[in-house]
Amino acid sequence: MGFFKNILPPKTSRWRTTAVFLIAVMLGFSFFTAREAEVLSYLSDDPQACVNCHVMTPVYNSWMHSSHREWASCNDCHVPHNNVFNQYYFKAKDGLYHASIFTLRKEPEVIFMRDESAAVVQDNCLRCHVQQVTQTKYTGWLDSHASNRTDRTCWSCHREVPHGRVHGQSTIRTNIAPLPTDPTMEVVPAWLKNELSNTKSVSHEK
Amino acid sequence: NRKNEAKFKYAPQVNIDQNEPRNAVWGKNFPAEYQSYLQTSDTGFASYQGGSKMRDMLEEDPNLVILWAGYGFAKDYNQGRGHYYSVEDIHNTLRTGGPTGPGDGPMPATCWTCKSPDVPRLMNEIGVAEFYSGKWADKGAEVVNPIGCADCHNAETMKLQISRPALIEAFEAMGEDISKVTHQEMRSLVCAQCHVEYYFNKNLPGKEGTPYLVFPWKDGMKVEDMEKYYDELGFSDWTHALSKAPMLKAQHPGYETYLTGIHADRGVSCADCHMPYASEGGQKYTDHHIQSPLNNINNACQVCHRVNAEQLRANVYDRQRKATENRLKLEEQLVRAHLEAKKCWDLGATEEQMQPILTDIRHAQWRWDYAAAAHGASFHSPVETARVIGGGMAKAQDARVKLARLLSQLGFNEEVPFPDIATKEKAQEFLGMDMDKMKAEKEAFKENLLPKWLEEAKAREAKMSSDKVAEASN
Amino acid sequence: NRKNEAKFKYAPQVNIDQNEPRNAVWGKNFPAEYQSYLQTSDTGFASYQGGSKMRDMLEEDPNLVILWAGYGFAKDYNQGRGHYYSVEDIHNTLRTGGPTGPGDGPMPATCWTCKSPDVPRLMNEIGVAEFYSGKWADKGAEVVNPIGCADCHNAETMKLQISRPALIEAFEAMGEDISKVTHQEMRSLVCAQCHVEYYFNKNLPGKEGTPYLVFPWKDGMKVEDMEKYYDELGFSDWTHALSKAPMLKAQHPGYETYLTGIHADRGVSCADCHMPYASEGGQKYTDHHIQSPLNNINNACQVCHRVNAEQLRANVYDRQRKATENRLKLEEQLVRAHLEAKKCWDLGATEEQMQPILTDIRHAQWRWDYAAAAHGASFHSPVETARVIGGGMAKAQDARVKLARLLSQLGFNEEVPFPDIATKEKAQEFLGMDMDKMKAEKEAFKENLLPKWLEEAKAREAKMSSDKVAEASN
Ligand code: HEC
Ligand code: HEC
Ligand code: HEC
Ligand code: HEC
Ligand code: HEC
Ligand code: HEC
Ligand code: HEC
Ligand code: HEC
Ligand code: HEC
Ligand code: HEC
Ligand code: HEC
Ligand code: HEC
Ligand code: HEC
Ligand code: HEC
Ligand SMILES: [Ca+2]
Ligand SMILES: [Ca+2]
Repeated sequence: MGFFKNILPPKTSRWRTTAVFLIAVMLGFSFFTAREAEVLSYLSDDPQACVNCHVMTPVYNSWMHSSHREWASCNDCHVPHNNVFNQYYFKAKDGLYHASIFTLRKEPEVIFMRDESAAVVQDNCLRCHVQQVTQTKYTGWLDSHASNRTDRTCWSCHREVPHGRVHGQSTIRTNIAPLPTDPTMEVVPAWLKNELSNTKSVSHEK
Repeated sequence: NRKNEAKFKYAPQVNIDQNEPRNAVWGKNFPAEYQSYLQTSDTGFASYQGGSKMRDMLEEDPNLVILWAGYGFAKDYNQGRGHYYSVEDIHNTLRTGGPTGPGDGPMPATCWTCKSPDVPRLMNEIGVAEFYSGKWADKGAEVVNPIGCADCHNAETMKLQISRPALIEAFEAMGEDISKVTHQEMRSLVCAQCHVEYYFNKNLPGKEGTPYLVFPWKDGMKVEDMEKYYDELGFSDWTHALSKAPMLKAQHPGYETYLTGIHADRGVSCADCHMPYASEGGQKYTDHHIQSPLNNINNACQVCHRVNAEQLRANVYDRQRKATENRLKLEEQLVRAHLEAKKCWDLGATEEQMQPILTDIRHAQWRWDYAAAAHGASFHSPVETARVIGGGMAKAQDARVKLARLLSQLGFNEEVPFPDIATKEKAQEFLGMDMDKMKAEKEAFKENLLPKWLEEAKAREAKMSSDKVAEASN
Repeated sequence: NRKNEAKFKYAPQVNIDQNEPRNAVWGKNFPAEYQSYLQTSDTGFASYQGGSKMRDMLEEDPNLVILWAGYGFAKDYNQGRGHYYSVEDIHNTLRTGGPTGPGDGPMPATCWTCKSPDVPRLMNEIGVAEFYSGKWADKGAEVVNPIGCADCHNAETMKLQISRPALIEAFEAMGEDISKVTHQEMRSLVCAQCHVEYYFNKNLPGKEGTPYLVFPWKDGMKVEDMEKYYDELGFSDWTHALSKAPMLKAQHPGYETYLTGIHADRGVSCADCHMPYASEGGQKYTDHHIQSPLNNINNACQVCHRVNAEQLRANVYDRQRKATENRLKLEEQLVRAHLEAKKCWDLGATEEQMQPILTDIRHAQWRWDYAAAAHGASFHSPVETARVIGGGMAKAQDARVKLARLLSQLGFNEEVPFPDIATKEKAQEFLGMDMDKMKAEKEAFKENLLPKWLEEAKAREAKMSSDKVAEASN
């Protein structure tokens, strides 16, 4: 209780009730935020975790249509892979940041990566492609070779990898993307199922 | 829960008639679009040369008064502002004069064409040629709602549609069928109903005497194509008060110049920049606050350009400044040419001597106006704009070299003095324009005739009901 | 460890000295780069206005002969081709004449500066000012290897580096430090050693009499900035044979104009388009086949622009055509101005009467040349190119209106007849140039002096050994 002693006004103060109330509100808000935005989903590596937020739908959809879909998930690019601690720390930090923005409805129409995120992505491009973008034989004896090849964001040339040319909240007509929270979709509509099972039973009868 | 917001629920509140000119009625069904539309009433933004602020172009650049000597634009010309003001501004401009009643005033009814959704309503009710007939003042009580929904939308499906015959006829003249265009093209073509060069043809077979609205695209949309079109028609908008040249006025060839730019080349439409999507709580809608995209760079540009807003703004200003620099040079050359031609007439030049010179002046100023009149062109298509200005300079040079020779021949071998036209007032005075009289007439119109128009319209609209959906679809 | 493996597997074959001018020697260590470099010898590609083909500019546009009357460029001028030909082409051009031995010929040694990696070697051996001294023929035996590795690379680290003093001095003059630039900027600055406007200053303090190579950037790189610089210096490249105007020649201000374009604005460097990555065995290397990117749209453009190659090519041609259209108009105006000025002199005009006119001509043609001389500019920076051409037209108009008045005053009030200059030959004949003599002198040079130079060089290089690494790092 030492902790509360330090942050709460003395029992005698009129402020104490107010402060207790405010702390309760703050905690409540945090839980709300966390739940509302499914912050825990950040700890998953499943891209579907990202589309929990509809603001991630455009980037999800563009990724879905890119050649990287088969090779790299969101976290392969957007989360550091240099060590495990950093990976989860970054995820949690980002998750909370995105969640608060989302809950506050402060997301801009067109989202840009922050500088730290850009650095993470650049590292990840290299993680997979370093053999292709540098010449193995030169890295051995030309000191600046690797930095010459990597000191510029890859997407300044590969402008459409992987999210395409057009960015922004409204770049897709509908907000339809599979949400992990959605019940499994009905692949065969009920009327058709009915129809088919009827036919089946009919043919059986024959 | 915010996720549910994303599920679009559309429950129409009212049944809308295609001839419904009142935007507020449409707004009941489409509140997000209507609310954003209403923002075109904002006049708070000014950029280097545009924005929603009222900008007196004659004050900012008094050369224009001389270039348009003898024509309405020398009286009053402002940089356009939001669609919300389309009717108010045509009431206020000195160009429409101070009519005292039907049949009075300098302008034809055709002037209303691009100012209101009352126009398709009226055309529907009385016929197209009938709409174009008569004076501007004749239809003042009919046209009162500012540009809005019925100008661009089908009331039943909300699909984009063309409400103005001139555009459809222009496509026909080019041998194209406007009903075959793509949806993406429609996102520009609705604008091309108005943001285009036009003229009034009084000699259309079967419609002689009616100033029929025509877009001069039959031979193409380039500056040379339209010039050829007008030359072959022997058309001129007015005769210049100083040089007596048979002049052409280019009116905002916005769509035509846009088509020559890189954005059109890559399929970017007017609406992409001037009506970008916005979202509110996961609900996407088209931002109907049509305005300078520089007041909305995040949505309008950064969707495609991943660079910071200040850099994009600088790109735009840079192109505009470069166009302005040479445009102003061309203006000075043209002002001088008009003055020099006047001097020739004063010294007794003959029609025959003047004719080739006046043709050069006509062609030079046509190029200048084509490049200047669409305020967006220096960004929409900076390279074409520069090409056209260069072409104008070459014509102006032809004119002025000939003028120098003719002046010498007439005994005047020196520079024609340049008058003091440092302000709009000085330039108008130089031309002997009686501005006080025009302003007084305008005031009288606003006190006497205008209130009557508005009252009459109010009474008419009160009789139009907007059916509640519940009642209609019982 | 793969890195060590790589080190072991790919040891350099030879030790390269910084002053090694022979590209083949560098090629032993860097075969992919060298092989692609060798392809600059290909002359099979022609685009609308560029490509690696030999194109006789005077033949394609005989106006040029008149514009450069009295100057070397009126003798012979080709559109540049691959770096592989830099030495061969300067041997062949009639501009360098037919020297018979040291001290002979029209050109100074400074002309070698941008033609070979022998240049940094020589500067290193004898000193910069000493390199610039004397006649072009004096150093013919020293400069024999075409543009190559040592021009752009540090031999030990292969880092990009600046080998030409003029660029470093130009940065100093602007108050900037070239050693502080980023790696990305270096990818353009290595080109800016040569693809820039320059002049020979014979009055540098301490170096009087030496035609020292200077880039006129002290007041900025815009056309107006450099003009001011030259005007204040009272510099002129030559006096025009017809008009007697003190002329400026703009030489390929490629880097300067590129900087004003959108690609530079977005950080795209020369190497991005002219030396895009290629891959070999799944690994990227820099394509050293420097050429028109239109011969390699796939790698040069499409990594950034995901539109089809034909559309990109059309974008480039469209900008080039629009620039050409107005450039040709300006050329005609300038040709006329020169002819009209000559007529004035013929009719007895005084220096005082001519002086303002000649200044206008100087400034107009300077603008024309600035826009025309860098063959890439109409794509690299189409808006600036158009602005500059427009500025030139305005100056030409000033000149020609004054000329018309002066001609009348001198009793000649009509159009000065335009000579038949439909071909290069006719234009040169009109100027009374003895082309046969020049060609004969060139042939004599190629038969007598040139073989001696090449022999001497061969003997010298035979003595230079290229150390095998194994031996060197024993
Ligand atoms: C192959 C690497 C890669 C993968 C996989 C990837 N991204 Fe990205 N992401 C990038 C790059 C590169 C950018 C920067 C794009 C730019 O600025 O042009 C970016 C930008 C973003 C942005 C900023 C908004 C924008 O439009 O630029 C968001 C949000 C984002 N990614 C989310 C995701 C999500 C969610 C996924 C998975 C569904 C994902 N990314 C998969 C590389 C990747
Ligand atoms: C709680 C909703 C939500 C979820 C879930 C979510 N995001 Fe975001 N994300 C946002 C919002 C809101 C922003 C805009 C932040 C801003 O620009 O102010 C954003 C921005 C970003 C950005 C650009 C800003 C930056 O941090 O550089 C990236 C990259 C990104 N998200 C990646 C991801 C990835 C990868 C996942 C899945 C692991 C994910 N997001 C899941 C809401 C979410
Ligand atoms: C997890 C590994 C991984 C990461 C991270 C990654 N890539 Fe890739 N990338 C691949 C693989 C595997 C392929 C081959 C895909 C194929 O052939 O379809 C590929 C293909 C490519 C290609 C060629 C095909 C195309 O789509 O154009 C480019 C270019 C590319 N990547 C660039 C990038 C860039 C830029 C980044 C960082 C923003 C990045 N990659 C991040 C694994 C990755
Ligand atoms: C690529 C984006 C883009 C496209 C496409 C585009 N515009 Fe513009 N437009 C601009 C910009 C930027 C300006 C300059 C605004 C300023 O100066 O403040 C502008 C200016 C204008 C202006 C003057 C604005 C003012 O402030 O008064 C009008 C009118 C206009 N455009 C109409 C159109 C029409 C009509 C089309 C299609 C035919 C179109 N635009 C296509 C970006 C665009
Ligand atoms: C083909 C459509 C069209 C026709 C016909 C038309 N206008 Fe316009 N008008 C426009 C457009 C588009 C603008 C906005 C121009 C801009 O970008 O500034 C405009 C702007 C205006 C303005 C506000 C700016 C200013 O110039 O002061 C007035 C007033 C105006 N028009 C009056 C008239 C009059 C009077 C006529 C008849 C002679 C007329 N219009 C005919 C399309 C048209
Ligand atoms: C019915 C005719 C009409 C149509 C359709 C039309 N405009 Fe306009 N537009 C005008 C007129 C008239 C004005 C000037 C209003 C004024 O100044 O009073 C104007 C003004 C503008 C302005 C200047 C606004 C400002 O704040 O300065 C822009 C931008 C513009 N229009 C773009 C568009 C675009 C984009 C479209 C199509 C999506 C379009 N317009 C459709 C007639 C029209
Ligand atoms: C100057 C032309 C113009 C005017 C005026 C106009 N709209 Fe639109 N509207 C558009 C365009 C362009 C779109 C985008 C259509 C598309 O791409 O499908 C649009 C889309 C819409 C949509 C479809 C949903 C959306 O937001 O994309 C609705 C609903 C709508 N408008 C309602 C209205 C209402 C209500 C008004 C009057 C207050 C109005 N519009 C006035 C041009 C216009
Ligand atoms: C829908 C996509 C889209 C939108 C929206 C858009 N652009 Fe572009 N822009 C392009 C494309 C595509 C190009 C051609 C070059 C390329 O392929 O990247 C381009 C080219 C440009 C250029 C270079 C052309 C030139 O004149 O030098 C500038 C500058 C530019 N855009 C600025 C803007 C500005 C400012 C806005 C907002 C008012 C804007 N763009 C909106 C797609 C777009
Ligand atoms: C965005 C791509 C791009 C950049 C950056 C660029 N260029 Fe170019 N360059 C071109 C294109 C395209 C042409 C036109 C080729 C043609 O006409 O065949 C060209 C033409 C040229 C030419 C004439 C080619 C010929 O065929 O003779 C030269 C020389 C040149 N560029 C040098 C440079 C230099 C030096 C730089 C940097 C200062 C530079 N370029 C930057 C694309 C580029
Ligand atoms: C500052 C560097 C520089 C200097 C100094 C220089 N040049 Fe060049 N030279 C170039 C460049 C760059 C080109 C390629 C021009 C192009 O794009 O076509 C060139 C091209 C040439 C060509 C081939 C095309 C043609 O014009 O026929 C010749 C020959 C030539 N130069 C001769 C000379 C002579 C003679 C001199 C001395 C008066 C000289 N150069 C001084 C840089 C230079
Ligand atoms: C040492 C001087 C020098 C340097 C450094 C230099 N150039 Fe050149 N460049 C020339 C000369 C000289 C020519 C003309 C050669 C000829 O015509 O014989 C030329 C020709 C060219 C051409 C025309 C090729 C063709 O096929 O028509 C291009 C393109 C070009 N250079 C681009 C570049 C680029 C890009 C760089 C930097 C990466 C560069 N140059 C660096 C001197 C140089
Ligand atoms: C006109 C300038 C120029 C000339 C000449 C030149 N290079 Fe390069 N070279 C470059 C540029 C620019 C790069 C890219 C450097 C970077 O971005 O780090 C480069 C890169 C290289 C690299 C690094 C690996 C790679 O492929 O990116 C090697 C090795 C190389 N050059 C070898 C040579 C050799 C060998 C020659 C002579 C045959 C030569 N260069 C001539 C400009 C030049
Ligand atoms: C200066 C422009 C530029 C930059 C920066 C750049 N690339 Fe590339 N990249 C290219 C070009 C051009 C190619 C096409 C080479 C080819 O196919 O021959 C390419 C090809 C590739 C390929 C496909 C290689 C193959 O073998 O097919 C991959 C993967 C790639 N780049 C990844 C990257 C990554 C990762 C980065 C960041 C370190 C990067 N690129 C930075 C221009 C660039
Ligand atoms: C490293 C990336 C890169 C390369 C390589 C590149 N571009 Fe661009 N280009 C851009 C950017 C960035 C813009 C500015 C517009 C934008 O933001 O998309 C642009 C703009 C343009 C424009 C519009 C500008 C104008 O003048 O209207 C054209 C056309 C264009 N590029 C053609 C080309 C061609 C052709 C090539 C190859 C010779 C090329 N580009 C190479 C990145 C590149
Ligand atoms: Ca405006
Ligand atoms: Ca060439």
